[in-house]
Amino acid sequence: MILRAVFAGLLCLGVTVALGWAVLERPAPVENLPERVAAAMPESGVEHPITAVLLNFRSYDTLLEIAVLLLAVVVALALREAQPDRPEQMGLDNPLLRAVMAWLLPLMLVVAGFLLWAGAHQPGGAFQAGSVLAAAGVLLRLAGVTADWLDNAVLVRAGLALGLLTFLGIGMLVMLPGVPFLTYPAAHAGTLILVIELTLTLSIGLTLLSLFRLNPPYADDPDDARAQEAPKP
Amino acid sequence: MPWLDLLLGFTLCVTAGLALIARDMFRAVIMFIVFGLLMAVAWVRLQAPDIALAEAAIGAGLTGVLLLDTLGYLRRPFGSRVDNPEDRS
Amino acid sequence: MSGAISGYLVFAWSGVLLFGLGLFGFIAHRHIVRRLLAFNIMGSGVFLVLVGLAQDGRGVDPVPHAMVITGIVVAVASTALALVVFRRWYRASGRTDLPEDT
Amino acid sequence: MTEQRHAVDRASRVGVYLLRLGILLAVWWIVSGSHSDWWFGLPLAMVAAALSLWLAPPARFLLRPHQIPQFAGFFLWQSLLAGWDVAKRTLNPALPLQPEILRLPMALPPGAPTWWLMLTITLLPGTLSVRLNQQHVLEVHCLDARLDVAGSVRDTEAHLARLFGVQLGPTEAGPRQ
Amino acid sequence: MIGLWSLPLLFALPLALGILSLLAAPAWRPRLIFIGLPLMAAASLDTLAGLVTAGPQVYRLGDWIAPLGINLVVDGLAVGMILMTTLVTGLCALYARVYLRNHPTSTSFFWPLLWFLWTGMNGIWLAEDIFNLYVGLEVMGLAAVGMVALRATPPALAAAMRYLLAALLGSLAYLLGVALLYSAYGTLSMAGLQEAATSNATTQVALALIIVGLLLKTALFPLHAWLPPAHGGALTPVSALLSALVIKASFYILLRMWLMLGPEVTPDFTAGLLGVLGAGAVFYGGWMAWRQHHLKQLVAYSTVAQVGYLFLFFPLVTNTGPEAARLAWDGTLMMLFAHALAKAALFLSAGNLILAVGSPQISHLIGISRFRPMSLFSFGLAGVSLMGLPPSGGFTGKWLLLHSALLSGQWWWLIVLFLGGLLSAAYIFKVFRMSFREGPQIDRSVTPPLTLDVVALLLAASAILIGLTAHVPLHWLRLGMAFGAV
Amino acid sequence: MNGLLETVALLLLVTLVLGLIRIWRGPTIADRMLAAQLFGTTGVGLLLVLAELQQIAALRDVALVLALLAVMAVLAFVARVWRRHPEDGTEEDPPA
Amino acid sequence: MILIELLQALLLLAGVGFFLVGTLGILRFPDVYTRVHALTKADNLGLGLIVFGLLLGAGSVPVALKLLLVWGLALIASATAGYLVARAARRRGVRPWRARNWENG
Repeated sequence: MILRAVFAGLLCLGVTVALGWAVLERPAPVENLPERVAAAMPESGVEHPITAVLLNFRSYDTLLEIAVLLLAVVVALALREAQPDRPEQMGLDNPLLRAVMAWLLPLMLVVAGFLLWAGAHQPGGAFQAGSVLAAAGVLLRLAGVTADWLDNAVLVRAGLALGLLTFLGIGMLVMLPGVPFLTYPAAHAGTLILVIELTLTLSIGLTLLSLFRLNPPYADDPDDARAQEAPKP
Repeated sequence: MPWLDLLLGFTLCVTAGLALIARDMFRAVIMFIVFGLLMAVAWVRLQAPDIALAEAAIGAGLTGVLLLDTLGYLRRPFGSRVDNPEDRS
Repeated sequence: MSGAISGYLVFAWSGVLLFGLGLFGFIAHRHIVRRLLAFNIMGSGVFLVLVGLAQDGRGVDPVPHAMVITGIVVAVASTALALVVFRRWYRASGRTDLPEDT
Repeated sequence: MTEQRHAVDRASRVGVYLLRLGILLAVWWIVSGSHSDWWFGLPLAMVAAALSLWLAPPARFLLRPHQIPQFAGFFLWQSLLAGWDVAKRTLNPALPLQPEILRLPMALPPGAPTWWLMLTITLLPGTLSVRLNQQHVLEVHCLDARLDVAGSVRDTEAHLARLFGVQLGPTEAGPRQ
Repeated sequence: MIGLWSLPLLFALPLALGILSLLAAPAWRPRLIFIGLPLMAAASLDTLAGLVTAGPQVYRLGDWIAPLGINLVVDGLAVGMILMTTLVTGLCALYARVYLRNHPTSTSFFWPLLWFLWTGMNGIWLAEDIFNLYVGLEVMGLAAVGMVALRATPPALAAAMRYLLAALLGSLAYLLGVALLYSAYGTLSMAGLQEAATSNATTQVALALIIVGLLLKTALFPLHAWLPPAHGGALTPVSALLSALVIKASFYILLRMWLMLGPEVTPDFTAGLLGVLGAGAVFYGGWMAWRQHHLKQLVAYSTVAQVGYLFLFFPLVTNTGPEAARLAWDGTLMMLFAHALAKAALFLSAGNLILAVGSPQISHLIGISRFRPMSLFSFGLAGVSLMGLPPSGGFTGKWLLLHSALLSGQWWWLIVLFLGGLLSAAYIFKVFRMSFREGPQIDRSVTPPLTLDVVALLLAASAILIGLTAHVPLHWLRLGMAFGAV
Repeated sequence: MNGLLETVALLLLVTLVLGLIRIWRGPTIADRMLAAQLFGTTGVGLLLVLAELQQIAALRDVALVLALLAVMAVLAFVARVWRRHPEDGTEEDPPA
Repeated sequence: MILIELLQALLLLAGVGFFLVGTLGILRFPDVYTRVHALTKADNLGLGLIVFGLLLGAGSVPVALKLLLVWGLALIASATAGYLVARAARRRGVRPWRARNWENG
């Protein structure tokens, strides 16, 4: 154990020193990518450079990234089916908490929508909006609110797949005039990106939520659900 | 000198170090959540509000909850010897 | 390297240190959740290096920003997947580390 | 008969929905700033309002708008006092604390007014709501039992009663320790 | 422009099929291969036709020019890997369709994972952008981890966990290298980097990180610990896919990185060090394989050993004559292809043998030669290629490497080639000796479905065939920029 | 003005560092969680100040998101971590 | 104008002061319940003062309202969090700390 720590320490020291050396000796780059991005912005269909990079210039990366996210859920689904679980453990069913959630969650929805909408011209975008959406779902579960439609496997899977399928479909459809994959026509780029982002937001939100849900939960603590607000003897 | 950035960078390293050396799992996870929060601030200092948004929602939010949930799953007697400092003596 | 250290470079250096620390944790620890923490810290270090170095002396660059967002998504997906597998493993074996790691 | 009631219910639901929609649209306007797009905000707020209706069906209690400024003033002043109180205690080397848990029967009707009370007193000087039991008795942790905690809670209750336009129910006088 | 339609299909189609098979009912998931496989084969062949008629091409995704957008590169190496992936994955899919029938329905998630894996691999073969390669690696890596975990038994979960940790560490090291390269050169495109890169500390550290990260994912000798449990413990078709293709992906990236930057910017000893590690892998892997008692563990350790041969490439192309370098290139790729086919065949036939005797222990194979001659024949045929006996692909590869070593004066690699062959022979014959021994009568040998045997035989036969007709693929593989120096 | 804002930001960061002590010392896990909650509030304040300092309006959105999610960690803690042992009903955190 | 800036400076510094006090409170106070007091009160006042300080410099109405919204959300969040922790502590039977000279126990 100590040997292992010493070894790890030496290795990390070496790596850190090497990295420091690399940082110090770094040459100044010739290529100026930010300038290229700025020059291409008018054709991108959005006004915010990061969204342009994520969903237009380098949208192929984003496509694969969403696939990674979906993959994690697929594995979680597979493992869940391999070892069926006891009923899912919900959260804390507290009336005050519920009341707070009833106000907080619509606000979160509006903020998620705002982040999605904002992505076109200021910081924000599908991923951020999706995470807020997922957080809303997680809060809902932690507050013990059940949503029946989340138990509908077909619906959930359709929701999971929606974003990626739309993205892929649009990427293929735009090829019809004979241009490469994912080449949005400049005139419609903004609309197409918005459609992609909208579906991606829903799918990312659902994906992150599923990753939380599909962890094998433990069975309900009997003492938790029933004796919520019972007076203590 | 950018004192704010220096202090932030230093705190980032300290929280990361503490998260890694903590013997109590829960302490480590809380340190990690704090680390995520500080990362969001660091992204702000790097003029990257997009990443700060993502980090605030993910690093400080969802990852933390996932880890806490896992800790609950492990159901270990987490640290904390006493609840009341009065009883400590 | 002349003149004052820019704020960006400070974070690049922090990133280097974070990567080193995370690597240490990743190798030295056996508890899987700790190793995942270390992985995430390493990842954050890499992202800081990516953005901090690219912007040092050149100003804001949107490309590494987009790359980091992609990287964060990938890191979250990996962490979540690892936790899923870890919980199954823990439930099946009652162990929090991997078998040959003693 | 039942149909009639149903219709009334529906009307009130629509009213509540529109009210919440209005609030959420205002939030959209606040959040999205100067160049907000209503074609995006309106459908979004409609969905959010529907969600809110699903989470919290129309309640019997409605805030009275004209009472809000007065309550806000009360709240701001009291939170200033609360912060000052905690600061005094923290910075005093002797740490003058005499915590106690009190049980106070609630005079406000169950539901939204009580939730507001529980959240509010947590932010007000020296009090922290801990637990509400089925007899509608609130356990309050107070920082210093020498203060008139029950009195300030009653005061807050009165303010909330005015805010919601409800009658305070009967309670036994004073804390039941 | 070649394959305007077929090229994006190479990664878009498996992605779409992956999503569809996630949506489909479990019973329908395997059936999607009857749509997918012909289409994938057609797309791959169309790409090959395009390459042969029009030469190497660059495909600009989104119609953006390289450092701004992402380019795909279609050269001989990429198309070769695509074709091999289509062949091996297609056959493994046919195998899995039958094989998984006797497994719980939860294993039907193999199908979405398979398609995602295919997406990731084709993405990697075509990528020209170093960050895109990272994302491709993650798609492939997570899909592979998921496949290992599919069995959901404790050993499978532990193996998957270990594999995941190794893969994550490897990706991070790679990504840090990418970050350093970007900070120094401001571009992510390989062509741009090749043009701009100079020998300096940043490039060297970046390349070192990238190499170490990829070595971890390739499971080269001291970093191989995750491989045997993952490959040996997974479901049989999964083992075959992982050993045949997945570890090749990180090697492939290494190869491209080396050709792009390696010799110019790294210190001279790097290539030699990689060669020595490869030699270590050949010896250690072979020795460990010989010591195994589980059949699939034996095959998995054989992968550790065989990966070592590929790393002889680095010393043989660095600072040697053009002829030696060309031979090393041909030889390494021949070894790579032969190993992919032979290892898939070996795993599948090992799986058939295990199905037949109902036990993974090698000692339980006693007398199996009389019951399952066909499985054993495939096993042997694949073994011939692994040992490097003529007329197999393994032989051709080793022969080319041998010539290259002689030509460049690095005769000591001959010892590796020779002893490695002997060790391979030792562990292959260990299995054979057991199966031909007459022990206590076994009469309850299960007969696996014919498809399983046929698929394994096809793969094994291809491993031999590729040796006989080596000049055709080798000619195609030389097309393109990848090895322009020669 | 900028000097003032920078000082304020720096002081807020110092406050955060002080809060680390409580997280480290505990002694109960609830105390650590409370300190983390404090970090959230301070972080919101810090982000708002930085939004003014760096003149990036979007930082207020970051603060907004942080404030919206502030309750999540505590809720997860209370609902999933700080609970009784289901099997034997003993407390995980026995009062000495 | 100068008056407004002065007031702004005052509010911001007071806000930071309350944050410091809240943190000190969390460090000094003896048990979970009292620490919740420190958290909910001093901190939210601190955030409130900072918000009002920034409010004076806010250029537009939506920005000002957004600042207030953030504060309101933080208020709700910490009140809820404080209540949840206190309630959980009570349900687990954590006894409140008592001063030594408090004889009414």
